[in-house]
Amino acid sequence: MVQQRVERRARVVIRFAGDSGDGMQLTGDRFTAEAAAFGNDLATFPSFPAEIRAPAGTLAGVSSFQLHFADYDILTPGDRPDVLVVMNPAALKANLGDLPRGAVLIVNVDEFTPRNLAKAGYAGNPLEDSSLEPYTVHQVPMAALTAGALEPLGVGRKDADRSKNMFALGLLSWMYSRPTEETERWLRSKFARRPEVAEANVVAFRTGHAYGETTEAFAVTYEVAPAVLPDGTYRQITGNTALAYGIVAAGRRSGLPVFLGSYPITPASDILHELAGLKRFGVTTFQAEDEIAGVGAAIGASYGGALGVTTTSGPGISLKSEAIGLAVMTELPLLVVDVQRGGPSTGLPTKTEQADLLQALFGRNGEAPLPVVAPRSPSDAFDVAVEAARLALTYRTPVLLLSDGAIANGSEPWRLPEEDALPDLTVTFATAPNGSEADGTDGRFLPYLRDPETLARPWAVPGTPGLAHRIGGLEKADKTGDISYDPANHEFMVRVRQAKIDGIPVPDLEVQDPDADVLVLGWGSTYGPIGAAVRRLRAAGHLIAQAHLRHLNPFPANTEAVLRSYRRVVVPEMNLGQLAFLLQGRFCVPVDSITKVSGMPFGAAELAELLGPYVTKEEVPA
Amino acid sequence: MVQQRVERRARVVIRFAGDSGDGMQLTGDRFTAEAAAFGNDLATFPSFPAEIRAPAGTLAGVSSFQLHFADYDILTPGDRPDVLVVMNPAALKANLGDLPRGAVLIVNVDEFTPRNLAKAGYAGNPLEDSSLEPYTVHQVPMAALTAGALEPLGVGRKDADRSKNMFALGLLSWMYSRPTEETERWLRSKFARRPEVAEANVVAFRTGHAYGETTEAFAVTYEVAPAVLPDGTYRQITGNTALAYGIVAAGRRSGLPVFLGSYPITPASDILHELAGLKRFGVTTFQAEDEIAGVGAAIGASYGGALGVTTTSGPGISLKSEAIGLAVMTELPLLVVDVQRGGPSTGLPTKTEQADLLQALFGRNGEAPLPVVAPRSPSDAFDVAVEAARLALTYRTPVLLLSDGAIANGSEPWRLPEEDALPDLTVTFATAPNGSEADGTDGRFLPYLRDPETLARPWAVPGTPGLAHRIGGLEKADKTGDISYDPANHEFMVRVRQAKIDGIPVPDLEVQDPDADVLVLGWGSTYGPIGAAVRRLRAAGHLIAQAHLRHLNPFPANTEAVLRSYRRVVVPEMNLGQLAFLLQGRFCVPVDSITKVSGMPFGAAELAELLGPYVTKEEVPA
Amino acid sequence: MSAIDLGLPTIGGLDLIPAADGPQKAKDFTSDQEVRWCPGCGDYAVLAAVRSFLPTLALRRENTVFVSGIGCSSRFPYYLDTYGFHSIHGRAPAIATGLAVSRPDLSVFVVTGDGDALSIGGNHLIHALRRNVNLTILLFNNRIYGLTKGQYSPTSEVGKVTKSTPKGSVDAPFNPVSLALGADATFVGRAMDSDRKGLTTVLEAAARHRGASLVEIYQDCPIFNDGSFDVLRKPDKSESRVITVRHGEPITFGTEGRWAVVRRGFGLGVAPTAEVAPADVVVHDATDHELAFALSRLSDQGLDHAVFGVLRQVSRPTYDDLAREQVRTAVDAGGADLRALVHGTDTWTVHDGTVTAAVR
Amino acid sequence: MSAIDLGLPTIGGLDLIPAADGPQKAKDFTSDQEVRWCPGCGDYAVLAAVRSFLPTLALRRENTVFVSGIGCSSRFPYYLDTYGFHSIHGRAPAIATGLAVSRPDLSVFVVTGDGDALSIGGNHLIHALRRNVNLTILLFNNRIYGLTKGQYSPTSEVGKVTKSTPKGSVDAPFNPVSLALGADATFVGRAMDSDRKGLTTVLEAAARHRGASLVEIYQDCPIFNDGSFDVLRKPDKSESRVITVRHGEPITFGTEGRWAVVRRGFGLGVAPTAEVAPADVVVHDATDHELAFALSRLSDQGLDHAVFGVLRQVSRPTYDDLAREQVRTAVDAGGADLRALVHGTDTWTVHDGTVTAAVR
Ligand SMILES: Cc1ncc(C[n+]2csc(CCOP(=O)(O)OP(=O)(O)O)c2C)c(N)n1
Ligand SMILES: Cc1ncc(C[n+]2csc(CCOP(=O)(O)OP(=O)(O)O)c2C)c(N)n1
Ligand code: SF4
Ligand code: SF4
Ligand SMILES: [Mg+2]
Ligand SMILES: [Mg+2]
Repeated sequence: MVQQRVERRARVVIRFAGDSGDGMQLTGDRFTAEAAAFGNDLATFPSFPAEIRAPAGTLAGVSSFQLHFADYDILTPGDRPDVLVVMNPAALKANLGDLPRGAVLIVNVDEFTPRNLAKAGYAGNPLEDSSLEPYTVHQVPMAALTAGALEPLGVGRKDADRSKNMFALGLLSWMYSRPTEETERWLRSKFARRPEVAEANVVAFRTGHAYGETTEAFAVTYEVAPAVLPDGTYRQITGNTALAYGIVAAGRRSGLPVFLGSYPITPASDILHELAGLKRFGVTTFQAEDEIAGVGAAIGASYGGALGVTTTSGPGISLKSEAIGLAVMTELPLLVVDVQRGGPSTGLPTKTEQADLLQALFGRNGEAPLPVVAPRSPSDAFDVAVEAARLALTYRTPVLLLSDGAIANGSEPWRLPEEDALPDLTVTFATAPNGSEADGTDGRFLPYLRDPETLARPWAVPGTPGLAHRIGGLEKADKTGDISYDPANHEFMVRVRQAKIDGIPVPDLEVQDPDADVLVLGWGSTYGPIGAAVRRLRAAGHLIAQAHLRHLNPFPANTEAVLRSYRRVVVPEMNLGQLAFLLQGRFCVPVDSITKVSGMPFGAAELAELLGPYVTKEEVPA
Repeated sequence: MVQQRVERRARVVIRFAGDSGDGMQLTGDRFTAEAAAFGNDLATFPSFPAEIRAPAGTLAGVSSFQLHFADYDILTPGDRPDVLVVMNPAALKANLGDLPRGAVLIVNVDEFTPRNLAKAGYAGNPLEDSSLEPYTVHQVPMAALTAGALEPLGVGRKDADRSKNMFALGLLSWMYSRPTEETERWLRSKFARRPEVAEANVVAFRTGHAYGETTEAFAVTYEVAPAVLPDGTYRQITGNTALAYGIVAAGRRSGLPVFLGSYPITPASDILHELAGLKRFGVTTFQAEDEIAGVGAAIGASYGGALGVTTTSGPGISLKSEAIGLAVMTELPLLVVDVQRGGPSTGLPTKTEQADLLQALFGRNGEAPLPVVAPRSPSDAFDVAVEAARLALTYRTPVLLLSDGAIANGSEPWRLPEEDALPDLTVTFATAPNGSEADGTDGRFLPYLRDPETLARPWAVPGTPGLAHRIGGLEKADKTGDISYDPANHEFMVRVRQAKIDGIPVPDLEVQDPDADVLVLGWGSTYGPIGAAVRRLRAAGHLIAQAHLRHLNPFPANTEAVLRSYRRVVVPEMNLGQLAFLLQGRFCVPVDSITKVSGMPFGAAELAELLGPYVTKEEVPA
Repeated sequence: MSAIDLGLPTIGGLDLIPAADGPQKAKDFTSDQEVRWCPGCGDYAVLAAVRSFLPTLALRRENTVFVSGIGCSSRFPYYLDTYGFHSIHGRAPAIATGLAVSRPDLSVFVVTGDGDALSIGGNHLIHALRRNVNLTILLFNNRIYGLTKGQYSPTSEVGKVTKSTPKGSVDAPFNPVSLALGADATFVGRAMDSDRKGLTTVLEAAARHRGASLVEIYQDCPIFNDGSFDVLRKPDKSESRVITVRHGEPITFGTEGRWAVVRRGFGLGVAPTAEVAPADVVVHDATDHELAFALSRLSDQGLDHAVFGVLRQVSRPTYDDLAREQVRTAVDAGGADLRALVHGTDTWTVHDGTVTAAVR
Repeated sequence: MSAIDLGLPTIGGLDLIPAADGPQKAKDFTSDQEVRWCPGCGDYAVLAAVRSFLPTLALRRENTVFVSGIGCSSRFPYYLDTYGFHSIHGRAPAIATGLAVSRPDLSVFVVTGDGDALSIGGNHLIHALRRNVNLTILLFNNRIYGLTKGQYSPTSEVGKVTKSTPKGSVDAPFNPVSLALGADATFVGRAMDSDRKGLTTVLEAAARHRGASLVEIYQDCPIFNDGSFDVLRKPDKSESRVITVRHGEPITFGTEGRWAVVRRGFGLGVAPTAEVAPADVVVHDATDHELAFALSRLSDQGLDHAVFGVLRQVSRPTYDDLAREQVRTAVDAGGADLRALVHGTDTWTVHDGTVTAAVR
């Protein structure tokens, strides 16, 4: 055995890249689980190709998984990989641009055949020219080594090929001194019903590990110590799963059955999938014929006293907008989840974006206000789902929750909440009349008599004796809820619906302010990149304040005051400046926009650079 | 015959009110035609009850028609009637609140039976108590007089009852010294196929006229001289009809067949009805199964080289939003008409509102910019329809035209355009390749190669040899239009689509400025009320500037400069302040909002009062 | 009492719904809202029939819900003193599905029009039928858009002159019964607004049917489509046209059963009963899908014949029963431990800077 | 050449479309785009069949348009060197309707999936069929949502375990052929992705049919619903299941016509041909609506039998022909005078302050 050097690292970014069929997501997920179990802080960024599996070996078919893990708390999946593992030429071509000089490149050479090189659009073989000189390249015949190791088991070459991702995982596990037992246990349980497959994968994994240990190719291994995170119990979680759990928790804490009406759409479908498996929590999932039926059924369920939920992505919100307006008018609780993706139209289904903010606020006919909230990270999606449900139930209103592709599929450690620490969402249904008849006798039910504090109307569910009433989408008369064409009533009702939403008390915007005169303000999944960029700037000696909005409508009461207390407010967004526009429109305070609409999140370095001119008081682009 | 006094009046506001079955709209329309033919300037405001005919005699069933006519150019249908004609107690009850002291009230007493009074919710008979003292009341047994006059013709009481509206028309025609021959001719031609009905109506009309002339009840008749309008030929027109004609004209001027895909909805349906009758102009109307199919078919027709149009109201826009996004992405010309009504949800279908502005701008997933235009008055709808079609055809983009209920059903004199004076909308389809192959050979067609000036892409219609290509809703590669998941391409395309719309040259905002430091800025149908209010304020010696936006996106290039040149900018709107928000969001210039959301237009006096504090530099409501 | 005893499993459409405490009257189901249809509108007759048939179901009034879309007919819920939801155009079946799935203790009716159900709402309708959600759907077919003042609808006859088709419509109408049968509806019936008895019989069978029942109701709109069904009402014309079917009975109609329905190839035809051997008279079997389809084809847009009664009624598991069953089974199996869910399989604990992996 | 000569009026589906200048090959219809389906996807076979059948229509290539929705199958247009529109989910029939109505000189194909056509797009589909718009609709039925990675669809069999139905789906699927027949489709056919000959025959008849033709194509999705139609492919299993119908021919199937289709009440059944009197073997008549419906019921979700071929083909005026005819008649009648339109009947003229009424 060769004597290797062990180096300590504070943080590492690894990217696995290969063909869609190469199992890169699985490999990345498993490495993430290892890092999590080891106690590192981490953040991940899976990147899928278009929805359809492209022909093997082509650029369009490349799938990758990036993992950032560290011995301290980190905020993003990392900008550029320290280590890139590529399973074929297309993966190399698609990812090389992101690799910084000096990085480690591990290449599965077996796939670098003339045919595959051509498919990836290479004229020559990059392994044979000088193009990879800036990197530390390890050429590993992963396929051949795996096949060799599996031959004794009687596994044919084709089947062996399917395990080469475990070879890669074994090699990387060795490089980063990860414990291996858990992965072997996991493989055996994953393929419990096909032990020969489990065995083959375990062997491939061990082979990769042994390859690192025994060859002289790798002079150094690394250690990334566990991160010292706040006390608590942690797990790794993706945004879609956290969101689904948040919905389950909201059902629990409210005591209401959860009804999800949904239609599959990338990247929201996994929430449906997740909840479909949680029937034991009293969750009903209804895969509707379309988005309109999905939200319609959720409204029907809410009307019946359930927590009605509908999940979708941008195009689905467009379709649901009329029905959401109905929920505004009928003042029924409804949780609407939009996992934003690249737009407009069908756009870029597998890419991330934040361009549905203004649609969330204004995408309905007439004055149809509703609360809008957004999680900042995968684990935050849990809390925000609970908060959205709380708003919906308390104020009897549809609530729009804006997640996005980066949150949905990204993962990070989550400090687990205790159930008792979650807010109590208990709802009181109306059970008795609340008004009197014209002749003064008691016993009349007024479905639009409002709670003086919340302005919420009573929720009287069918089956309640004495409270039978009718609701609908035509303008309602104050208190009685009858149809009303009276101008003064309409004026009143439009304003009261607006006042109900505007009056929702929202926690103050908290600012992290090291005496700065520039504020960077964000919302949603830019939290990580903004935080990381701000750290860099502060590390470089600049003063910059940071705040992040969870509530986009209504804004926290101190928002305007916060905005006005800075010389400059800069809003980085993955759109053309929607929050900036919204802030200016509401408060008439000038706001600077930093925008990116490429389907990819901001990188920390990229954003630090873009923010630089503001803090250095250089001439800032107008 | 009694000797009556004749007084000259500059302007008169008459309101006819009765049960939905009483023919008030017809009566009003005919009086309007008389006023128009006489040369008065005029504006009308029909007010329908809810869509369903309510039980006869109830408040919900009251239908009214208000007409403002004058010897000078007027701007609104008038705030409060000088003369109110009521056909039953419900009509009195529903309209009395609008009547100023001293006004004339003409009552069809025959309907003031205990039963009808009860139906209208009157405890006693208002004709018998003092409640009508502030008015000059004329109690006329219209039904009985009509029946009496028709008895010799052998017309029964019930049939006679149907003609009592013509009695009212006759009486009013006499009061305002209108010529009568034309109305008689019109009645005979309208009922050409049922001469006995024509005769009955003519007799009723004459009876009403004679009643005025012969009884002593009416001491005064009035004359309203013809208005001195600019030279030209005029007709009276409603907004929906003008809009339909504008679409026909756009078809003519572009040389393209017009294809309307639409689904009926109040108050937009009449545009469909109107165009369905204009097939001779090469107009195809397709009543689709829903709004989505309506816009979908219009997109299909545009793709095939027609001028695709879709018409609807607010809830329909909500439903169409996904498909409009497709037109944004595929960059196809499309004219989308939204005749706004009271919202949210089903709202108040027969009432007017301007609350879809932000939906028009932002109601789509992703960054999906498109031009938005709005007519200011019924006749202006013609020009704005032509302009919207011009934008759609020139820039290959969907265009949203925001009309509203007041414009749609209101009418005014229209100075007729000459066809030659209309803009030339000739379109050039692509007929030849515009690019070269990768290998340099010519003959490739690039469907997303843009015109450097307009940034519009070529419009190559199926059937053109050599230009076969594919378009769709996924992000397109620059120039080739192939599907592209490339981040840099997406970034570029999002920005170029925005730049295309932002770069549309729009005529400068014109300001009528008598040296003022306050600007009142409006859009859409508030033009009339704003103009009338401004006149009042100026008449009272105040200085106030006025401007009106036809283009809501992009704004005229001088908008910001205009806004910044006033101490205060006030925006009156029939919503909760959407244009004000938009202006602040875009330009970060503080704007004051005056809002009304009652389903009714601003009155001139009401608005003058609301504007008052701004011009008098009093303390203004914050 | 169900109109047809098919010897089906005993779970009925209303079995899970609490029974009324005592007898009810039509008046009990009458709300305080003024009824607002045009004079002579067929909707009045249907309303009266529904108000008087609801008490016969003997359910607690508050456990009855009427969900409607938009249209004249969709105002229906306001006039009943039950729970009601006047929703948006075409979406009532979707909303009612969510309600029915989450609330087995409610009797859920859907009220819709030919435009609401078959134009904008066509997809939700066929999916509700296919899924067999426990809903009773009343489709008011006046062959016109009433509320929007008279455009043709997907059931209007070809050539119909309306506001939107001044030269006559050119699209072939749906046959709603055929469409429902094509969508695998388990209950399809038809009735006439003015035929209180026939309407009540079909409505009752529909309400008691477990699963989605579609009842097409021919309804007159005297304002925009006056007399559209007159040939089926006026005795001189209707007697050779109106065919009423009853499960298990030979299909004859007209005065003293003058006409009989007979087979014609794979379809059906009509012949004078006197000229037909009794064995050749078709006997109605509501469980026979192909027969029901053939019967639906007897009715055409010209109304030469129109088949009334329960055309099809079969038993098939309902979506809502099965969906609830899955949830109930899962709940009963236990394990709904939020803490366990949230923790998942791989956790680690940080305590004073020390990390302990806890993997299950 | 149409597969069935029904002696119908001679206007064919393609009659108004310019003919190609010379012979064409499959290659001519192949675009420069890389085909991106999973290895083994049934879509490849259909693409190959379409590329090679298009030249037989002998139309100018640029006068052919493929409009699709969203789904794996809806990528189809990219791979053909014709005009193509990859639109939004479920709306292709609506978009194609607008195109077909305004452009009689185009051959318009719609490509859609079971989710695209029958879930979100169900309403547009049935309306296109009812209206009989001149479209050829290829419905790729893989009984799964492929593009979104494996949720059940409205054609999935009950109990199907998918990502969204971990305990099995509980909704009864549509029978797409029954649904189309219920919607009064004038042409309904079915074929199998892998059966090049059968597929070509049905596609060609569909393209030549004037009006809306729906072709359901059973298509394998090896990734999310592998082998779903294997029982109809594997000779040992398929022989008692695959029933191919041809207009005017007795319906027998299996090796040497071992099985025959016979009447069973109002429906159909299968019997060993040897045990059936030749006169009792049902003869296919594509013009018989009730027979087509009965045939559609022979195919069930379990695939015990599946009927292929042209199940129905009848002639009925198309929406687009009639709509264009109305416009043409109006245009030909003249009077399209914009000035006259704008002026209307009542105008007045102002000249130097003097008003003259000019009423026509
Ligand atoms: C989204 C939407 N589109 C259109 C309308 C307008 N609209 C209301 S009811 C209706 C059709 C009514 O016809 P039908 O369903 O037959 O009911 P009827 O009035 O005849 O009873 C239409 C088009 C609407 N309210 N909402
Ligand atoms: C409005 C909208 N809703 C949902 C989606 C997501 N989506 C795309 S394709 C599809 C279903 C695909 O199934 P199918 O039509 O059977 O086509 P296949 O992929 O199986 O060929 C769905 C749900 C979308 N793109 N747009
Ligand atoms: S318009 Fe027709 S359907 Fe509507 S209420 Fe009047 S009569 Fe009835
Ligand atoms: S997912 Fe299925 S249908 Fe889609 S391309 Fe792959 S194999 Fe074909
Ligand atoms: Mg109707
Ligand atoms: Mg599919």
